[in-house]
Amino acid sequence: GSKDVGNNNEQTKAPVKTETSGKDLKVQLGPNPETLDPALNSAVDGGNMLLHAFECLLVVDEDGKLAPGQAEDWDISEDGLTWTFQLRDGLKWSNGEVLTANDFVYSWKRVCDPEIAAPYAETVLGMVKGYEEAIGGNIDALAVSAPDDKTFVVELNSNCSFFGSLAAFATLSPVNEATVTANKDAWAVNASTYISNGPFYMKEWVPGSHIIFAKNPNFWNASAVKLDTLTFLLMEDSNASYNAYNTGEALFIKDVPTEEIPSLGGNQEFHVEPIIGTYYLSLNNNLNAFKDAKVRKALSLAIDRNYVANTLMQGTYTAASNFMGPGWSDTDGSSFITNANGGAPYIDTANVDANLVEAKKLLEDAGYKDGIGFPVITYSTNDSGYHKVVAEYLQQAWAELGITLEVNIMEWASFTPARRAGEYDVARNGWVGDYSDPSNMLDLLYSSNGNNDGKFNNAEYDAAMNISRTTLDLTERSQALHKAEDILMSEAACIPLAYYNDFWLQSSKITGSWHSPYGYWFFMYADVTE
Amino acid sequence: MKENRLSLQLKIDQDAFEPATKEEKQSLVIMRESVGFWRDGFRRLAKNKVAMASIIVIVIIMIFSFIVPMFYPYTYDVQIKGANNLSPMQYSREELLAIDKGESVFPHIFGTDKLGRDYAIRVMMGSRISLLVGLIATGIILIIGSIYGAISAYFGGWVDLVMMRVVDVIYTIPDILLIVLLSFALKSPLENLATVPGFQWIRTLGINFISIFIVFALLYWVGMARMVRSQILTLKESEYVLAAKALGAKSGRIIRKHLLTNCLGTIIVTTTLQIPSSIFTESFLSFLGLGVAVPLPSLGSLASSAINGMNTYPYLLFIPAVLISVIILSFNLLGDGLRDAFDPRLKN
Amino acid sequence: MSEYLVEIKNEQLSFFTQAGEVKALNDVSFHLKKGEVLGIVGESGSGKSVTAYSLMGLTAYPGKLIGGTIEFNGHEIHNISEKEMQKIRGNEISIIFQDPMTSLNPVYTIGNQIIEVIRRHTNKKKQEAREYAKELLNLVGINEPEKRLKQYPHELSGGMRQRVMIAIALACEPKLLIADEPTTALDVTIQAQILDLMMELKEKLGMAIILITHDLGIVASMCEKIAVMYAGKIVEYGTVEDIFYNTKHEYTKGLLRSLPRIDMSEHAKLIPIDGTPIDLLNLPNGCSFASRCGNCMKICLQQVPPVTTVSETHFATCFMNQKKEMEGGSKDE
Amino acid sequence: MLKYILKRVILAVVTIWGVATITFFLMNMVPGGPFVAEKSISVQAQNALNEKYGLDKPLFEQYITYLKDASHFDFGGSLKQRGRTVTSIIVSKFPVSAKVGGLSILVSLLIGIPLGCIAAVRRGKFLDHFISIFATCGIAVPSFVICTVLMYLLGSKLELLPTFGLTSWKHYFMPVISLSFYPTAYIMRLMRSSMLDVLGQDYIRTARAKGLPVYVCLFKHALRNAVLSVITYLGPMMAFTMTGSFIVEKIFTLPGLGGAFVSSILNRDYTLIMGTTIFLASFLVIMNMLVDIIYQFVDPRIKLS
Amino acid sequence: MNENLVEVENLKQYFYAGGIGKKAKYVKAVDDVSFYIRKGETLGLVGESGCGKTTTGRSLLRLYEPTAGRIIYNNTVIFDKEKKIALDMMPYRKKMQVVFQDPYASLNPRMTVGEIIGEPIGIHHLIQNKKDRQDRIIELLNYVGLNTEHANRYPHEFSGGQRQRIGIARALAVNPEFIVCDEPVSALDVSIQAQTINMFEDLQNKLDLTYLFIAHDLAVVNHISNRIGVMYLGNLIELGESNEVIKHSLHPYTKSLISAIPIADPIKAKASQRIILKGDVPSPLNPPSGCRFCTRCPYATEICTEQRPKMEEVESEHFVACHNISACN
Ligand SMILES: Nc1ncnc2c1ncn2[C@@H]1O[C@H](COP(=O)(O)OP(=O)(O)OP(=O)(O)O)[C@@H](O)[C@H]1O
Ligand SMILES: Nc1ncnc2c1ncn2[C@@H]1O[C@H](COP(=O)(O)OP(=O)(O)OP(=O)(O)O)[C@@H](O)[C@H]1O
Ligand SMILES: [Mg+2]
Ligand SMILES: [Mg+2]
Repeated sequence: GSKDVGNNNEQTKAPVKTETSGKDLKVQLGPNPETLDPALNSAVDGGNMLLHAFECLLVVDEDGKLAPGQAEDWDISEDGLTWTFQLRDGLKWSNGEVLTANDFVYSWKRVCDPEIAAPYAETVLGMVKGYEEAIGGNIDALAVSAPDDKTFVVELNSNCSFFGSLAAFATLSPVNEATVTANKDAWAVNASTYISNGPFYMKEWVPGSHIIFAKNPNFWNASAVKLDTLTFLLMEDSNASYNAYNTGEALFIKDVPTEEIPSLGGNQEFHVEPIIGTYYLSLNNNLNAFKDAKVRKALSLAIDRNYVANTLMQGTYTAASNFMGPGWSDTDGSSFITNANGGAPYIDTANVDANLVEAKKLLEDAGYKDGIGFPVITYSTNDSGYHKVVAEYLQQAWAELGITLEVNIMEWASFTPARRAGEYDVARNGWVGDYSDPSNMLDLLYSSNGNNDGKFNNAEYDAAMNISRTTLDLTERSQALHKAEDILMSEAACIPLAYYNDFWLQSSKITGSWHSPYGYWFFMYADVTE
Repeated sequence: MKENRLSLQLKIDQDAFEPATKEEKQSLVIMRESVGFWRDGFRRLAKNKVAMASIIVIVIIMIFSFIVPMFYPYTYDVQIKGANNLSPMQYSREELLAIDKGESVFPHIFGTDKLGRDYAIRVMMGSRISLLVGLIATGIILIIGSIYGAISAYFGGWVDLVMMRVVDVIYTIPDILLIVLLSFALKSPLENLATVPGFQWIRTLGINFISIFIVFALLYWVGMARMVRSQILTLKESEYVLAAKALGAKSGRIIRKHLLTNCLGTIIVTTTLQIPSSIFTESFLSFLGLGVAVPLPSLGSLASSAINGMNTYPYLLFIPAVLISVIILSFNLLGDGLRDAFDPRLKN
Repeated sequence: MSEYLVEIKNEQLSFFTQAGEVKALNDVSFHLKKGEVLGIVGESGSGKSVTAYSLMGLTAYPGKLIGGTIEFNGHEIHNISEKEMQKIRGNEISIIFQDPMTSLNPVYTIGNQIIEVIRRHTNKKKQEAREYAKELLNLVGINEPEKRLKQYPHELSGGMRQRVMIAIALACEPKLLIADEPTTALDVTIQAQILDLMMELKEKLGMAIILITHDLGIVASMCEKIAVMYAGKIVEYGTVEDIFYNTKHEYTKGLLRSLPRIDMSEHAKLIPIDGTPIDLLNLPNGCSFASRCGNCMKICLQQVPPVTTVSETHFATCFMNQKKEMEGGSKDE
Repeated sequence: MLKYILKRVILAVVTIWGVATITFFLMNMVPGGPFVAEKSISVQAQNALNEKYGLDKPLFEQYITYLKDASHFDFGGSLKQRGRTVTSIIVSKFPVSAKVGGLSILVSLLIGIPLGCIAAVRRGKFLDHFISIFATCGIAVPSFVICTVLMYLLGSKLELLPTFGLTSWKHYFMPVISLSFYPTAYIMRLMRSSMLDVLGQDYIRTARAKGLPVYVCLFKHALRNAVLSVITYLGPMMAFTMTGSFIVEKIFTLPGLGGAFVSSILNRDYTLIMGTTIFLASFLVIMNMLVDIIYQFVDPRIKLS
Repeated sequence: MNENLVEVENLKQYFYAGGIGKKAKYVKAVDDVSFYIRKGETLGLVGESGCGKTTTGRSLLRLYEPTAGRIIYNNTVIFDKEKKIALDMMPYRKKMQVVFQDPYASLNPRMTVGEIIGEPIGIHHLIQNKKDRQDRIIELLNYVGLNTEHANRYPHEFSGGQRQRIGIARALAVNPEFIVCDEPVSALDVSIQAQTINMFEDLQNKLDLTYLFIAHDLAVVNHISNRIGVMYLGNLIELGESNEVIKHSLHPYTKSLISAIPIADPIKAKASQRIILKGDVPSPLNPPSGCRFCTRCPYATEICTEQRPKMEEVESEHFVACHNISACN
């Protein structure tokens, strides 16, 4: 087997001395964020940094549950359409100014401002009354209001059981009107104008190098913040971050070089935790060969998911038997996956040989015995992480069906639009949930959804999804959602491959931090012990 | 004194003072063996130990990348389940069982990669691809660059000014931009072409692979063109060119027969030095994910994908990296040797 | 010790090139008194320059002295250390090269290059050296020396540059001036100016000169002694009169016959020397000139002709002398 | 002189205009755009952004607008890093690349020139072979290999040097070493061959015949002439080295221009692509011009006209 | 008696040397030169380096496009700037040929001697048959005293004299009537010069050639030419029968030129009185106004600096351009 490189030895070496006095935690969460404007951010890395600079109305706590944030308390009306948030006393901005409910009104409306063009506007505010009008330019139409300085009211169009999660979403962080209007877009790039309300404020941002966040003394819970500074190292290369970790220059790194993972097995500092998301393959349903569900199913069954997840992806993913993985919550708060398909997995991932036999039979039924007559198909993907390895595996796996697969490695910026435009046969795809409601992911295959890259179009599926949107009955909603997944899986509308996990290296010196299944790390109450 | 010497002389046969015949005189004039430019150069090259060693290295690498794979028990694209990430000379569990049963299993000399493919054969195929890229791309560069440079220099004046501006612009345009564009712009025409009977090979090589050549062809000839131009600018002033003009030779003939042939020495050297830089560029493209199509490996793509596992599997990086360096080094040294052998200035 | 300023005995020098040993000098001997002007003429590649450079200890890279001795002013050049030699060069022996276009460093001013040599060999201060440099330029007939000192070589004409070279060579009033084809690259009228200047300066400074050229006309008017070289050998050596009026070597004779002369009124056909110059890589056993000699004899093909002393000052290496002697007995005496 | 510079400037502007034009149209031909994301943004947002940055106008109109703005040195704001202007990005990143690159060039000159000279003077001897082989190796090893090996050995294994950033003098070592490898080797080779060339010139023979000591011949007469060829190479070399290397910056996490340029292309950050391209092109052109002017001072034969 | 084969009238050849518009500078390499060459004769052209001898020869062959003037070949005007006549030179390339000064630079080092000599045959499609072509090449080699085995060798294997022969053979390949010999012997060793000069003479007799023989060595020119032209700074200053020009030269420049030639005879050399000119040849970029020689002329008067002297026939067939002929003589 592979040799143990001896990370333990390395960790005992003295870390490189840092010149900052006080407690500093250096972490690597990703490369330079494109923006740190809450409204503009759409990246997980950026969201993660925002979590530390801003605090929303609600927050996600250590157990993944919603907890009071800037709002001390919140109320939902009977019909579920009016949400009232009660702010804490004495809230302040990092520059000492007082923060009121009006700041939230301003910030939320700003998200709808077409001038701002916030990418997440629809996701987080689409259900709020007046959203359509607001996004058209009349932002004051958005039904958010501040009856007094400490009360913030939102009116919804329809019942939205998960609106609480959205209220904790970084996009809806409050921003300081004075500094934003004074500096326009540029407010978010200079530490001096970057006024925030969270546990930390920005002290320095050297693009491409590092961001230093310092403890915000004006934060309501500042006493619980133990770090003096939190530094984000903006490394792009996973080797660089790995080296920084090994030399002690970083105590936490998110980008672990994938090839090094086997040697990290059994290392206490190497963590793998699930997040809500699935790695799947989109099949271009407009392609004649893919019109037959049998073909799609055959392709799906020919894949050894355990091999992919455990061997090729080195256990950083989990083999997917369903489309909706663990972590999604059913309407009653229980786990969606345990209720799916009567509790049984849709695909028996353990039974590889039987699956392959079935796949061959399905393909034969579809008229392509041993793949004869099946056109050469192309698999499109960009080259990062395990994408290329998966592609090469698929070539081999589908070759067993007699299907020739060509791999088209594309550059990321071209890949995404090509996939969206349907210019592919089979494409790598994936989704990480923004919140744990299953609709967040099942919507992907709704015929008119913008992210429906496979152009899957099934009337029954759409009907089920429509029910889930309108009904106020939680059981009915749950049934509709499960029915949708049933259809999706039996039709093999797409091919789920593996569930996402987050994996990272974290020094045991860090205490009090946690990781959420949405892919975020929380360091605000963390401490570094020597 | 004088008497003495004379008396010595007098002892010599009187016949010695007979006039010598023409033939006898002519026998003294030994003309050296005729050596053409090429023979002369290659002879000098043969004496250059470093250059000869590089040739040998290149030949060995060529054998390993073009001939050995034909007999090798593994192929570059077959993934052996269970044999993932083997270290050099290690066997997988199944293979060990087979050995126990008395079957002979060819060892994985360089181990296997993540997908369970034999790394040795991948490295061989990788060198094949890299060499092919180097050689073909250089060929294209050679043709375009030398013709462009020659025309620009020969006609001079406005033609030269405009043509050199174009070179300047191409030289200053960032390559990556063009590479990204071209690999896309070329995709669909090439795909269409690949369906035409007789052009199926395009698919086998991969469309990326073909577009790499076209990218090279459009981008990297400028260096060659500049070099040829400067050479021809001086050559065209030489009297034999004027002599050819006086004989009535047309421009085309002068460029072909007199100018380009006299640049050949420099062109060969530049070409030899261009091969490594093409290989180098291909590895950079692989670094950006724009290299050859999987599962075909190139040395560049092998090395760049191994960089991520440097601490755990250093040999996956070092084998292709060392091979790239050795290939580049050999071609460079060969280029140096060729320059020494063919540079007219060193001629005595 | 010696009455001679320069005395070269049996010098043998070869260049060890890739193609083989180039025997550039084969047994060269001559001597030169103080204040004398010696002309060395001969074919291209016959070793004129190599002889001169070896005298200065400046033999080029693959060249090596194999045999013989070179004495300058009573010192054996070979025994002098490089340091000592550097003091002699430019000071006691100076040289003017053939090509004034390439012999001056293009990136330094004329002044810089003259002053450099003055300061190297004298104790003059910078300012004094500058004044002296101006004097020198005046001496070699360059007007406006102040301005010229600040100019770069490429700003001067060929004749002017050659004058600068002469100024550099004369800076330390050397005992011996070697002029290696000093006018070949120049026009006739400029050549006349330069030669005139050299003679004038020689009278003034009383140095010995070795004048290397392949123009018999130049040696005829300038030199007292002449050495004719062919294929790395001195084939004839004598006073001007000896060489021109009492020629004892077939090559010299051929050379004199073959030249068109402006003073010849009759339009007679030229009598050329046949054949091509010799290849020093493959020296024949016998006389090197044999293959081109009109009077070549069988013995010439087999044996190297001995040195025949015609008179005190006149030597030649040609079997024709022996033949004559055999036929006419001691007529010459 | 002034006239010459004017002429060169005009030619340079033409070249840069050509580069800008080609880049502009090429960039717009490449599939993808600045606002693509894994999760699609709403149509309204997309339209709003396009309108905000004028991307909804016909391409030619965009081109004219861009040229107009660019002629006032207004290169717009980055499309991706909203809130930052292209100028501010270049201004903040270029110094990093320039510092590392400049140091590398200094190092390569300081090592390359003397070693090249030594090799030439000791031609055919052991030292010559040694230096020549070293120089060829320097050219042969790809920079990503050098970087990773340095990182692995000095940074990770021996922990002698910090592995990222540029906060102290120690941080400069690895990037500078990696960056100067190639130019050093190249200069060495260049210097060796031109020195050999110069040493065979007549004026060196003259210098020796003047009785000058060997070191004066070498350092005064030969070196200055031999260095000329290095100077010609210096222009493009400075331009390429000082504008940053993508690989080195990525591996050592340096916030330099090379990385910014590559990522601007990969991100389709149109304004930043244009800005950096024009900057790189101008820098190259200016460096070449500068070198030509310097050349004139070193070599009096060259008259700029 | 003799018909004129070549006539050159008011030939000017300026080379652009930078500057724009009114400030444009030109090297006036050849400035208003007229002469004629009779069929079968040799006209020698002498002068100092850079005086425009080569340029005259090349413009005459239209290897450069003349700035002004008229060229007549065998009674056909092949070029006339004013009348805008510029005939296609292709047919004339077969009749007018050139031999260059530098035997090293004028042969393509990558071609064998056979290929070099065969090139004009190919260009003009003179011989189609391969065998005949080979025979012709051998014939040409024999003309110039080389032998068959030399055909497969490369120029660098030959000595200077032999190379010059190859150059001549190439020129002869098209059976020319007229050859411009541009200093064909000045790069050769003295011992070889006589061979080459003799060969030129032999070939002239054998093939009935007409030569324009350029050299800066007056002795050589005198030996080979019927008539001599002396050039100074782009102007022809004296033209006449060889003996006339050498023995009874009229122009002060010609005189000093002749006197400056070293004589290979110690007694005569010491007896001769040299006229040594002062100063250098001015640059052709800004030649002196008036007589070009006035800056160095010992007899220069005011008129010389102001007015350019015209060529005048002072004696029969002896032309001189000088204001003060009487004073000089
Ligand atoms: N550096 C060198 N390497 C090899 N051979 C050399 C070298 N220098 C001179 N020779 C050879 O030595 C011989 C004599 O050369 P030298 O320069 O003395 O001739 P020369 O008589 O001065 O001729 P020229 O009249 O052309 O100057 C020549 O055959 C030449 O090939
Ligand atoms: N192609 C050209 N472009 C510019 N100037 C030229 C060109 N050819 C010749 N000249 C210039 O024209 C003048 C006459 O040159 P030409 O070669 O005709 O002189 P020449 O008499 O043949 O000299 P030489 O004896 O050195 O061969 C010179 O000043 C030369 O610099
Ligand atoms: Mg010589
Ligand atoms: Mg000429």
